[in-house]
Amino acid sequence: MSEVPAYLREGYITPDELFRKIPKPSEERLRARPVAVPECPQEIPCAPCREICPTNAISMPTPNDLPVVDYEKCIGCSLCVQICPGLAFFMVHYVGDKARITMPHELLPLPERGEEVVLLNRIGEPVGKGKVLTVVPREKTKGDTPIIIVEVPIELAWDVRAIKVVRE
Amino acid sequence: MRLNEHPILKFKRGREVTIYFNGEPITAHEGEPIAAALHAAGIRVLNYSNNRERPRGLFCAIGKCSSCLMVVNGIPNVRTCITLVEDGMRIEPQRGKAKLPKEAKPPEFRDAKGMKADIVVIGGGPAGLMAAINAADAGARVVLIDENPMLGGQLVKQTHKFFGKREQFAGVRGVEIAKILENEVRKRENVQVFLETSAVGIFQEGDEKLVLGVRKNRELIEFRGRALIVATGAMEKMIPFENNDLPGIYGAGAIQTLMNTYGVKPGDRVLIVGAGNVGLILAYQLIQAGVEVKAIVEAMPKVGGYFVHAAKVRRLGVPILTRHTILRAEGKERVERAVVAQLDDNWRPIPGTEEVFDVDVIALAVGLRPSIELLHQAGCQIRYVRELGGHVAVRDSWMETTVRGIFVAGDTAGIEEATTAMLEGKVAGISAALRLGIAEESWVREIERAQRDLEEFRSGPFGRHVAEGIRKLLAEVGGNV
Amino acid sequence: MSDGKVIVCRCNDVTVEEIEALIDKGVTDIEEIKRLLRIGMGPCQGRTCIPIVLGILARKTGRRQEEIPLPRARVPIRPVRVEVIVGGTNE
Amino acid sequence: MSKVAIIGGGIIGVATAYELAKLGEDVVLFEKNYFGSGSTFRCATGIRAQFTDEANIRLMKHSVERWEKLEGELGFDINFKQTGYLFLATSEEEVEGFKANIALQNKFGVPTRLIDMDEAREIVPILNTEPFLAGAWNPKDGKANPFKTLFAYLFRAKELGVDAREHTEVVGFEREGDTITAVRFRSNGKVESVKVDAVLNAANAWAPLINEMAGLKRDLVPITAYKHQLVKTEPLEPGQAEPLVCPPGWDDAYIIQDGEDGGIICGAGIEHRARSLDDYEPTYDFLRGVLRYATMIAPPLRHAHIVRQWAGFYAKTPDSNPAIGKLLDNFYIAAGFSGHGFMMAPAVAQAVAELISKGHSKVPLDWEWYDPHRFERGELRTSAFQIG
Repeated sequence: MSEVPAYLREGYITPDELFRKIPKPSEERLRARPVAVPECPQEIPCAPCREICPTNAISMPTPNDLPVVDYEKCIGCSLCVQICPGLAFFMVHYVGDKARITMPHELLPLPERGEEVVLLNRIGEPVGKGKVLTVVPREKTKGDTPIIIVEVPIELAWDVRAIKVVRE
Repeated sequence: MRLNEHPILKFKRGREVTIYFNGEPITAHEGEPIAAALHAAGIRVLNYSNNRERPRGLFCAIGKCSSCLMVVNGIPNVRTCITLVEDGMRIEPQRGKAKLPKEAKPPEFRDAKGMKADIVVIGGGPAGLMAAINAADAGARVVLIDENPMLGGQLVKQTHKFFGKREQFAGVRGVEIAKILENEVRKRENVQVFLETSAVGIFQEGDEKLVLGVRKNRELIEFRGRALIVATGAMEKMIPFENNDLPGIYGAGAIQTLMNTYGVKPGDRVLIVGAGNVGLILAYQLIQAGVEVKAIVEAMPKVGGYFVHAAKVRRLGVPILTRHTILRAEGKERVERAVVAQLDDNWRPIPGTEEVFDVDVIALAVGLRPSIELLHQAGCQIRYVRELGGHVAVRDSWMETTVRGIFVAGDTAGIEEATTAMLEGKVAGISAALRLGIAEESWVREIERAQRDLEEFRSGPFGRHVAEGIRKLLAEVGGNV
Repeated sequence: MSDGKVIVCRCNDVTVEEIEALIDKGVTDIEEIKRLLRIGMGPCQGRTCIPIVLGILARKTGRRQEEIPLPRARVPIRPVRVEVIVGGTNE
Repeated sequence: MSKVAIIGGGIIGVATAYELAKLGEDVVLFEKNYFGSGSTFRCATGIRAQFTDEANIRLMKHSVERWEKLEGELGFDINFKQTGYLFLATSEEEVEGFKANIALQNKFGVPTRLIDMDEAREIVPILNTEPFLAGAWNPKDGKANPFKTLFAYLFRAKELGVDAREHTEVVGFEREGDTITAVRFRSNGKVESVKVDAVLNAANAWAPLINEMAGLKRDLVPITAYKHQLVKTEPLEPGQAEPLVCPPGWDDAYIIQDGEDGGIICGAGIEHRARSLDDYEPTYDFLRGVLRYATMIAPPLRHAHIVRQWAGFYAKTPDSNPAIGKLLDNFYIAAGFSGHGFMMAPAVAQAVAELISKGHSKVPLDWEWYDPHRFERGELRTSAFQIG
């Protein structure tokens, strides 16, 4: 029983566990421009992220290997976030004391640009509020998945992975 | 309750009609089954069982389990999950065993309609569609039959995007893949499609095989072919627990059918049993339809499906309770509560760990088993192979079973993914055409290519398991061709 | 444990207890269990119940599932209205 | 106490095992597949005394009387119900034939009578009265559940000490002169043998193979397997077609409502010679043919759903009467029942057990009529009427 990794027991992965699998982007890189970080710790037969990446920044010798992003080659285009069937790609960008998280959002309602939304961590707990900076609807993405960019306090950069739209 | 808005799907409903439940008018839409219309109107109890008069509702939603029998226009034992509404229909719950109407004229004895082809493909899901496309391209005349009103099989209920490589439709939603494949099939003049047509039996007639087809439960059709490809998919498993037959306990596929095919909300609060891919995907689909998922319980110590599917629902607040099981359902005529408990290392519930969930739906996603009934009935050798989901037909690497001329593909050959189903369908379609002497030898290369793709797909930890199961079957027929 | 509420076969309302009791009586061939309890003989033709019965049988007799043959599948594999077989439904 | 081996775990073998154990004999019973797997579990459940010759009428009258007491004696619900047999005439000649049969049956105490179609319709509410002129009706005929009956006998037999072995195939005998001294059998791949004082061949369609193993000619008792099929509907409320209803003029087609689950069983004499002794494959011509007749007999059946079609063997002798008696000093046969084994079993088992144990029997079984040596003498009986 003990060999079951925590992420498979719990159904979510902590940043610590994640960064034991893949390197964490440097502070400098995170400030330079958005960088793609896959939360895909399990070998499954899947390769669209590698196939769509315009700069070959994602390495994956066979579809059953884990995606590893070369953060220096990554230009932050978000195509991997748009295409990923597992909705497991995110982009993080540090700007001042905020972090901008790019994430898929396949639920209704889709937030509007500028709307304040509730920030959810990896187990769906509300951890604060943040502003939606960008909304790319389904029709406009390359992978049929709507994506949004949300601004969150920088200390929540590695916690917030979903949002909830709350309207009166 | 009907769904109107959905982040992925658009529901096109037919003309409004009126049906009568116990004399009360209900609005329904043309093209939807009786059970879906009743469900939308909040009616869950469809009949009272034969021997113990227990209330029963929908369970499989695809005409297989007999849990939805009702009296329609005076005719008993009608499967309301696959019988479409008609204006003015009178519907009553069935209580115990049915009585036939006393008066009737003897039906006229008429010859059945006959259809001939080189290859008859049974099942229009990913495997059957690819089999038909490839067999046709290899030169065969193909008849494709499916019991549903639309092609695509389970793909039509799948709002998520598929894995694999992009040439295998990775990153494309199941619903979209269904449309793409359907267009490919419709484009080919040497493929004839029969929808709402069930294959109910296979009889050998010399070199030919007779597939007995029933269209819309009204018309008998004799399909004759020199080869058959059986791609009839899978069936949901059931598990024993107290009150496991209460209305409101559905197979995961039934919920997907209600919600994603007919746009009917299955309920308000759901407990899902099973954290394999089906359970995890279902949870996400329920959230997309605006239904609350209270928890997913899983007897194993870990999530059985892909981690990424689990992460998707966890971050939307759904707990996944590994090492937990359902003890019982409670409720008078329908599910009102579910009682769950933790399991010890010997799979026994630990007293004192019971937890009650207030739910009106319990979804069973405890695994699938191959739908091998036709193959079994036709005399194909059947083996139990755990890695492939249960009983499967012994077959060779060209997907031919032990009955010459009968091929198998997709979940029927072993529970796996839509991606592998499509590849297997391709192999079966081409090899059937080759074995009939229709296809050119060069098509062998296409089979080899599909086999390499299958091998690659199965090289990870998930696929290795399946590959092991297939090795067991191949060992029995003594290797390759 | 639950006085007949754990249903294995929906068509004939057969419970886990009934299956276990019959196996305890020495009836261990799936074809015999099927006929005595009418498991798999209702309108669903065993689709839901047979795997559960095989599981119980394997557990109680110490056999592996691989060693227990499936009961025969019969035509038609799903119920068909008599008039359809005869020649169509126009009355 | 002598050791008796019975070969064949169908209703005849199992019931005889029980009767022999009751008489204090030490019985070992061999079934190569599962109990009932031959013809018993494939039968149409009917029990009747409406035969057309004295021997069969008298035997079946006694058998029905045994059936009436069986449930109490065996202590097991076997769903025996006297719901009658209703034969229907489609021509005047047939009505005359019915009258003659009825007279013969009445003579031996079987209460058959001629009824009109109004009465017939009261008995079978979904009956089509139009095509028929009259019915031959015996309310004492009936039906029972073959699965439960076989197991009722088996459970009691085991309690009385019968060593009943399934999945155990008899592979040979040891014989000294005209006496069988031992039976060789294979179980789990291992061959063993058991010393015996007497052997009963109750293998029905397989009986010629057993005779051959005993050193007799395979066709000494010529038995041929004919595939007979049935189609059954899903469960229905009882009371809609309880009796076996049969117009013999329509290929011996019949319907009968199952006494347990209420499904309606449809049969017909559309027979095929079995290609081999595991040819149970149902045929398409039968499916359509039988349902055509069934809906002509009871039109509301058109609205029922069928759930299965299956085949079993009529193990037929040239005159369709069974072979019952002694073949060697201690080697007996009760086989070739030609479709009547289930209904005859209570009487035949009792008679054969008494014959083996005591050398004679008080059962009214006409040993000469059923003599297994009659075929080598070229002596055939009038063909027994073969329905369910």
